[in-house]
Amino acid sequence: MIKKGILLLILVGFFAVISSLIINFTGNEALNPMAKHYAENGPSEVGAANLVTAVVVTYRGLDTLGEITILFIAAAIIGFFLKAHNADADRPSRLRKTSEILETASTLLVPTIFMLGAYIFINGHLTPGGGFQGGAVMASGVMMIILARPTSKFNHKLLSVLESVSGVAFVILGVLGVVLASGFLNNSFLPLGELGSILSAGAIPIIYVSIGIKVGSELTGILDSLKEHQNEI
Amino acid sequence: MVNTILIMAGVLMALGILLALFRFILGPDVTDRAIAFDVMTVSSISVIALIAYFAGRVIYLDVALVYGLLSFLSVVVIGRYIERGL
Amino acid sequence: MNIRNVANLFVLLFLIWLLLTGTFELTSLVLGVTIAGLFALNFGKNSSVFGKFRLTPKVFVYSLIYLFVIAWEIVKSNIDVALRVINPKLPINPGIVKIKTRLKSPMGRMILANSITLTPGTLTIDIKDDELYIHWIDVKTLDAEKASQEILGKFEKLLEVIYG
Amino acid sequence: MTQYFSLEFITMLTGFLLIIVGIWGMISQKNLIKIVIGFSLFDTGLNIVIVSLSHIKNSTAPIIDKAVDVSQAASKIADPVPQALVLTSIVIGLGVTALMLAYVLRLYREKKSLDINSYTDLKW
Amino acid sequence: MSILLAIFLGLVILVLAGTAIYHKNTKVAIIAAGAVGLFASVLYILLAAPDVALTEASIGSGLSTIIFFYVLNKIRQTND
Amino acid sequence: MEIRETVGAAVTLLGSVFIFLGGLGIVRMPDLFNRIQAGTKASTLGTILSLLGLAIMNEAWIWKLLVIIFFVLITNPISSNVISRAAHFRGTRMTNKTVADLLSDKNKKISEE
Repeated sequence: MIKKGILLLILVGFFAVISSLIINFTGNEALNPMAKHYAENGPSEVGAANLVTAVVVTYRGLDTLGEITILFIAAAIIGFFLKAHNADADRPSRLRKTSEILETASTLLVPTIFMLGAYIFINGHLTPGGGFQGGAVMASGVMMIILARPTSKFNHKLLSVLESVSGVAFVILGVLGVVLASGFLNNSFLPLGELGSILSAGAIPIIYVSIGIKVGSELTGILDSLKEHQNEI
Repeated sequence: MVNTILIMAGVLMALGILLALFRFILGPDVTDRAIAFDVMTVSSISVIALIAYFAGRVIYLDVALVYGLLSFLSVVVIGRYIERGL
Repeated sequence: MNIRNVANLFVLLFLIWLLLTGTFELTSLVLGVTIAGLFALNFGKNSSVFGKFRLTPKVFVYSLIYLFVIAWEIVKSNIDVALRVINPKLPINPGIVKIKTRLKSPMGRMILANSITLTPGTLTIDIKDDELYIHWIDVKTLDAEKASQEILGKFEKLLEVIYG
Repeated sequence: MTQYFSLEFITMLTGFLLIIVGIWGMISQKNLIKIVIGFSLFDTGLNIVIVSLSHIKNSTAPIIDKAVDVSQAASKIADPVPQALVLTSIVIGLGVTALMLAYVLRLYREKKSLDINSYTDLKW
Repeated sequence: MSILLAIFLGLVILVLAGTAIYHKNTKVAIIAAGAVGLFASVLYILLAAPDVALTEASIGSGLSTIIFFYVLNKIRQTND
Repeated sequence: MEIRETVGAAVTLLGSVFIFLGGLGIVRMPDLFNRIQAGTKASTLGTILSLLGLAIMNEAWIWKLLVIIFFVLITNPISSNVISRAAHFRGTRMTNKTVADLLSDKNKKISEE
């Protein structure tokens, strides 16, 4: 009880410290200079209609590379932690069969989910979305497969090949930006095209597709390591 | 006129979500709560569409698209966990 | 490798792509054809779920009729259930009954089960061989034949034509 | 008083309260999975705070299409930089949550207990 | 109007967060945490951030729930 | 022009009424299966109607709204089916008004044999 009281006191103190921040916050009236620069010059420099994509892929592309690396390390550690225990997990267990409705529905829904993921990838520079969201949607499609057929096995080789190829492609595209244009991950070595059409924004769609495949395969890897490997009755 | 009707519709949707939240807190079992969650997601799709209308941006509908296709996965996971099929 | 299966899946996926992008720009169309073809080949080659569906004029007309029938059923029974909910006495008489279906193809059975679930008042709980177990909010009969006639009389004939 | 009745302030307050709830859950709960849930709430609250900082009064999404023209973009759109940060932060949050859950599973297999009080190996 | 909606969503989020922390049943707590993500996504749209909302929707709709339930499932299976 | 917008708004209002009734149904009904009947179905119809109303109001949005309606139509029954199957398997208590439960009779017969 005393312990909880002390904890509550700490929290109240924390809130008191940040409360002055909240009380004085009145909302922004105009963009700050850096955002203004992105808003005014982004469409002509990068050619992407979606300015968030422009920031993620080109202006702050190096951050994105770092974040993908963090995700990769997290997936690798999860695999390392849980793989060692799987050897003695193949004792027989009762697993209830999926109903026929879910199984038939999955054959209809899985291609649809993947199609939506592909749409989100490819239109990342025009509409909301892009590699991270599309990757998550594709991982959800894989999840649908393993929910409908719990015994289905992953193609691990394909997964790791996809992961490394897309990662290497991302870095190569960044280096191509250094060689052919002015800087790392500069997308203007391909023609920028007309703003708002699907073949615009230079290399952004290609870079985002590689990010998407990378994120999708990493999330799938996390799901796979957490999945229980069992036999159906 | 049109805006007034749509605001009334929004209020009714919010009330529906509130009732589902009531069942979520009350619900005696996990499955009841999963159903309440399902009702909340489906209702929030139309809330998102209303926000998109008031903002006048068609691109906001992409979020409703993802919810419409993926929100049932959460409920399926709960169901499969309960019947020991995960 | 089932050619008709892959082709049906391809048509469906390409239709979704067209509706999502909403343009007829040439590059967008080419991209859509490529992606839809890739996914249709990948997911369609090992299953035969879509194979039964063939797009003849008769099937098209029947599909339209089916859409109207189910829309009307949904609205009608929704109002029915809504009246039950508003009524202070809550006049429900629920139970789980068994009905039989003649449909064989998995897709037709799934659409049948989903139609039953979408109409309020009836809810498919399980499906075993040719028996469907239905939760019915107002049980009128326990006999399998009569219940089948009552619940899926309209759907089944149309679906038999569409999905064989 | 009227300055508090704005969208940004309300969402920021929601985010901060969610952070407080998350921290409270992390330090007061005994169950390991509840602690991870507290962490994920904390994560969501932090994201809400950052996004509420990006909102300008009466602004719309930073995407240029028929509704927003290039020439008037700078006066109408919200700040894209915090949104880009939060975008990646959500995906990373999922990875970190999965990592913490993997630790929980590993700990459970060591001691068969989800109670934080039974892990006293390093307690002084 | 949008302010009222924001207040409503904020209250719902806080109630769900309280449920997630204080409910005895772990499964319920997980579902409540998923619902927090759902309403946070609606809040992001209100704040004119559709990209963030899309990310939260695609992550929160299935993936974040399933990893919790996989771990619960493994814990249950260790006990059997 | 004005008439079409008013009609669309009216359809949206009708949809929101159904969403509200779904919320009411899920609170009032006595057991899980009846809650599914009254709750998810009504809110599905409500969502479809409100999206249709918005599609009537501006014709440029109609394609995307149709895709959302299609997705909701195929995914929502599946989640209801899975959760009700799981609840029945687990033996969720049904209300006293229940007339018959043929599925549990059959399951019992199988386990006796």
